[in-house]
Amino acid sequence: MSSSIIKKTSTATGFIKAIESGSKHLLMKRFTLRFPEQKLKFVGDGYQFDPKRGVGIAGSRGRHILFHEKCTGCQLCAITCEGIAEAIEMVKVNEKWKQNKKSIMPQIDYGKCVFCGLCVDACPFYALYMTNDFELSSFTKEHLIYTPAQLAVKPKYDGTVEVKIDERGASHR
Amino acid sequence: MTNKYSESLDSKFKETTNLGLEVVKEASEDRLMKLSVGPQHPGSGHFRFTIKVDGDYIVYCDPDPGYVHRGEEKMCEYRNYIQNIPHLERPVIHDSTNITYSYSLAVEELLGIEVPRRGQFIRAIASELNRQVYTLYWLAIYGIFLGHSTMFMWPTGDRELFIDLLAALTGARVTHAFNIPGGVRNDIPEGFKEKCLEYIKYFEKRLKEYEDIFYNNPLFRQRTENVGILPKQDAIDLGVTGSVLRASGIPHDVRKVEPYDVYNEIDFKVQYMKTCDSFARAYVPFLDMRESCNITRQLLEKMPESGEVRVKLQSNPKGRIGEAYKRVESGRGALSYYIVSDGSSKPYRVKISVGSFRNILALPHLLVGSRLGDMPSIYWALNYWPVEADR
Amino acid sequence: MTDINNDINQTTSNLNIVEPDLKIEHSLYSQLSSEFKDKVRLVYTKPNRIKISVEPEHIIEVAFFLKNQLGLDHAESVGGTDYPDENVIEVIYHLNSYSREELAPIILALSTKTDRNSSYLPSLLPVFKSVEYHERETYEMLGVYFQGHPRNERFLLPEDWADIPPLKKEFRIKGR
Amino acid sequence: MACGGGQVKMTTAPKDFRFGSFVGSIVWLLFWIIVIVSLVGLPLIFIILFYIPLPYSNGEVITPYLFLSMIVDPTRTIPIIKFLIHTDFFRAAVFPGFMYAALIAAATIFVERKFLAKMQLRIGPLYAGKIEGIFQLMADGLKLMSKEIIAPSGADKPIFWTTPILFVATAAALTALIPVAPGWVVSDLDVGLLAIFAILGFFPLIALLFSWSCNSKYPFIGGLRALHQMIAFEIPFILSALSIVLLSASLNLTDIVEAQYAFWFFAIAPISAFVFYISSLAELERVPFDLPEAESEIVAGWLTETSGMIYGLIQLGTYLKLYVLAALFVILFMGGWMGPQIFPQELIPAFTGEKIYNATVVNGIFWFTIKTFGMIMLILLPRGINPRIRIDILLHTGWYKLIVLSFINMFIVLAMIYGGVITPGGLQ
Amino acid sequence: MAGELASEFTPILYAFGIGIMAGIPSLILARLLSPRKRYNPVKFLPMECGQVPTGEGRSHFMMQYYAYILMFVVFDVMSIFLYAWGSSLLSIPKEATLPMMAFLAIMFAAMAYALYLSGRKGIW
Repeated sequence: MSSSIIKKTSTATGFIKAIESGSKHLLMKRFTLRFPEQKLKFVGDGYQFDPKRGVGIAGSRGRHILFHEKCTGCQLCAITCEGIAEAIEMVKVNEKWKQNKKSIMPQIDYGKCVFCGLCVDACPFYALYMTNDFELSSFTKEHLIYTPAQLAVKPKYDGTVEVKIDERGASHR
Repeated sequence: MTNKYSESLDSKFKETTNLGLEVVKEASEDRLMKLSVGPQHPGSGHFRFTIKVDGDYIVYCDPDPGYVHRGEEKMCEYRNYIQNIPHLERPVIHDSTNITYSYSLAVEELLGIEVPRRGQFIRAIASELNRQVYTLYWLAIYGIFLGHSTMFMWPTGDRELFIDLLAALTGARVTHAFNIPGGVRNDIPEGFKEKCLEYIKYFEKRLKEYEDIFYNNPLFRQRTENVGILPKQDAIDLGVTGSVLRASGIPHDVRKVEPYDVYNEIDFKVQYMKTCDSFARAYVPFLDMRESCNITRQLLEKMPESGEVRVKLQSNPKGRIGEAYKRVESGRGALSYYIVSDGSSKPYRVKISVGSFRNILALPHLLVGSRLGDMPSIYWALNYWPVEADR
Repeated sequence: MTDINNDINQTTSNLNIVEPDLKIEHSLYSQLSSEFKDKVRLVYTKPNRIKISVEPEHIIEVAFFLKNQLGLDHAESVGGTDYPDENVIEVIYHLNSYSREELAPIILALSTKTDRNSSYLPSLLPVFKSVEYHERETYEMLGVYFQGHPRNERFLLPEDWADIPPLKKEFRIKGR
Repeated sequence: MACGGGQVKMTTAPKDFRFGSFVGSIVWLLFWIIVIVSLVGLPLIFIILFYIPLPYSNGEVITPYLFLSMIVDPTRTIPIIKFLIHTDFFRAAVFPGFMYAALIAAATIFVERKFLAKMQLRIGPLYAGKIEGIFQLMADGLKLMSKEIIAPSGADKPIFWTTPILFVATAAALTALIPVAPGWVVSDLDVGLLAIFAILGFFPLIALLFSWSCNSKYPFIGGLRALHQMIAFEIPFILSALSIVLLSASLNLTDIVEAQYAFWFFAIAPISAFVFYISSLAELERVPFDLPEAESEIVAGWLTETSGMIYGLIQLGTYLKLYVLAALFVILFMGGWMGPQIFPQELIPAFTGEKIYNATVVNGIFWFTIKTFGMIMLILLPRGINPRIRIDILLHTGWYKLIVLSFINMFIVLAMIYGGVITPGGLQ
Repeated sequence: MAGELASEFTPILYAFGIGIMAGIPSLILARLLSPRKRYNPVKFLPMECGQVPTGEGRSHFMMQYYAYILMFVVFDVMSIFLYAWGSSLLSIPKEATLPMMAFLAIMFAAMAYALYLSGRKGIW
């Protein structure tokens, strides 16, 4: 397998090739994603789970969205999270749903969440999905705790930028 | 192990330890300067090794990992088989698919389940893409360790391509939590295959540029060739693995010697070099990346068009009493899990044997006798990820 | 002992055994049992895996035999498991071979047991250089003192670790 | 129940923020500025106005009061400007000297960042300043200014504080020797070239002093490396300029430029130019010769213990040095300010008569700046494409290869002179 | 070449002074602007990669390249001698080059031997 050993070039050729390769890139497109101005386009609407088939649906794993009309307060998400991040806590809500006798719903602490999405896998009632929104930073820790009401809001995420490849190299557009 | 430095030294200053290392005795201690490399050193990572230098030569080296010890093995005993996955990938988040791969294999053996064929292919694809991500990151740091800032930026930029692919596939950019006992979490999204093929084609073009500016650069050659030679027999004795082993002339790749999942259907070559020096250790991962492109292409072609990707598990699976030892080839070499089950839903004992921990054993043997300036090129060529070694 | 510098691509592709054919594993054990009789106890054989159990006093000679006669030249991992019910700590060396290509897929698990309260085991460092750090790790994680190992000292844990070895079962994670 | 509260972006200030203390710090700052201005600035202005002899203008000696009146009438300021720009102080401080060099250094830093970023397919500074982060350097300067300076315990405090200033001052002294246009040089010495080499020799000494004063190991090794680098490259550096001295038979930099009126010495001494270029890279501690600051080996080398403005000053000195060496290359090999006359004789009629606008001088400055900048780019280039070299290879390169190369070119030049192809002092 | 006057060097001193004038105020200003918190003595320890420093910072330290330093002391002077010759090449007769060549030859031989010795790391 001597093909795996590259040929040793002479010193001058090596330098010239390196300079050529470097200066060639002065003409190529910049690759950087200018984040706050540009946002990446993600696949789908977010990570979802199909309990019947037992398979997830591809999508990015950002902040959760909670469907109040489906949540039964079964605590399966909290039990799953207990061994992983302990981010989910079941809290009392002031809402009355007929499928949710105990009136408890998950409240997620994004200071602890690792975005593994196993809580979505665990939910047997399609009540917990994940969305594309990943910009969750805040100045205080308290603001990272999302109550069930906050989780019910569908975030807006308008990422449009993708990697495009042409003869002048790859760039984010 | 002898070297140029110790040959030049008077024998009364020399001493061979019972580990086979030739170090300088206390008698000449006043010549030596003790340097601590790490944990806050730009050239160490979360890792520390104490070196003693005599002028420009390193005469003593003592690695001291443990600065990011997470106690993964202990944590595993408190969580069930599924819950273990998100935290098991933390030791090496750049290679998170591979580190959960062998865990999944071992748990599958304990649970007695078989992964559907399409699931095996998706696993292998994710594993190969993640190997690229890891190797590019490694290469970027190797570049900046040698003072080559362009080689830091290019791989980190190109790594983004594979991160995008993995994000499309798994939903997360770095910590995927994708492999799960019984298959993978979700199916391949639409348009993934075309995108993947396009990116790989572009990436193979980029690899040529890497060769021009980095691997064929005479200064890089000067700095790495004939530096830190780990002969074949030493490599075998020290039990190093992965690219370090293959750079010492032993074509050992777990994908080849003990093919798991679908790797026996893939046609690929084990890349190895016989020069045993730092250059070989730096170049073998590069060849692996190239080979990985081929493997990914074949996997995408041979993958069945449809089918199950995951076995439906019960909610809290219980392993059979017994033990399993499974290994995969990760970015740093063989990564194996030894799992003992006592019949409950939690593993009784999980032992992770990682490539980094095995490779770092070679560090004192290589560093002693080499120059201070060779330290970064030897250390990082060992394909070492400090966090992984600490587990 | 064959040299594996030759291209192994062709030879290894048919090494994947679909049907469990435990020929190599059994031959390994038969060689061991003919040499050591009942000092070596077979625990299980699985495809590509074989586990044997030896008493601590015989482990060095068994290890020498494994290395020199059978060609298992390095340890992939050394780990210990704590069994408080049986009052033993089991230390397992997972051995593998680089120098014999037909043994490359095989992992031989060499296990030995020691008392839990006074854990002393002979170090395999004279046999396998590769166990140096693994044994140090086992020492601090399980408190098994390896006689003959030059550095039974702290490796991964903090310098000021004063608790019991963390992988023993009586060490509990906080809050669990 | 609050609805949709999660979508409000929390833009509150940190908890411990108090507006009163913020205002207080500004007031405190203003107080100090006023104190310094009134104690130092005002007396300085009075000294200048009353003790420095001012020139004659329109037949009368300019008094401070007349001086103030000239601000109102622009035409009457021309003699003052003319007088001022021919003082040594102005030359040393502003035009061919410090300010000019510092401006070029600032431009170099910006260009280097953008240039490297482009080569590495990224953007570089972007947000400071509206256009492409053009005020990044200013922002960095402010940041360095407001950072705490930590002198390590056990350091030799007087040396620790003075060496950065000495570093800048030595680099500034170098700028005084560079002629940028005919007649425009601060100090036109007959031994200008030697003086430059002599002053350049101070830098490793300063690095060594600083590293010694820090009482720390990594700076110490870095300082020693700086010394070794000087040892390896000083001799080829000096010898490569020797063939130019043979060609022009002078050590005066202005004379060397004048000797190149017909052709650049680069045409005769390309090997020397190459050696000079490599050696100046080493002299500047730039990649691939940044051994004294090799971050992955010895943290930051002799700059390990620098913090805040001390680091800023050393960087300023380094870039001044970069300008000087690029300018020296231009003077020795690329004909200095020589270039086609592109500026018309009368551009600004009002100033022409007073000999402020001189077409030849402006033309020389223009070409000199262009060439110097090109040279600076050439010095920046290796940073993008080369890894760091190792110290033994460095010494080997310097002693075994570069010295021989520079001698080869010297003998070629000598043979050409004695063969009658060219005469000393250029083609005559 | 005309003799140098000491006054011709004074502009260099001006420039040097301007460098100092640029350096000192910036340090003073930085000292005024920057925070100075002295509550943590560990902060002022010399850099030792996060460890408490051991041993001396300034110590006897022998680089292996001592031979080159010795060579530098000798040959740096030689190169300056060459300058004296080179700048007066016009005014000296052609025959004066011959002794210069002889000088160079001797120096080359010496340098070659010194380089050979310095290559043998063992003796340093």
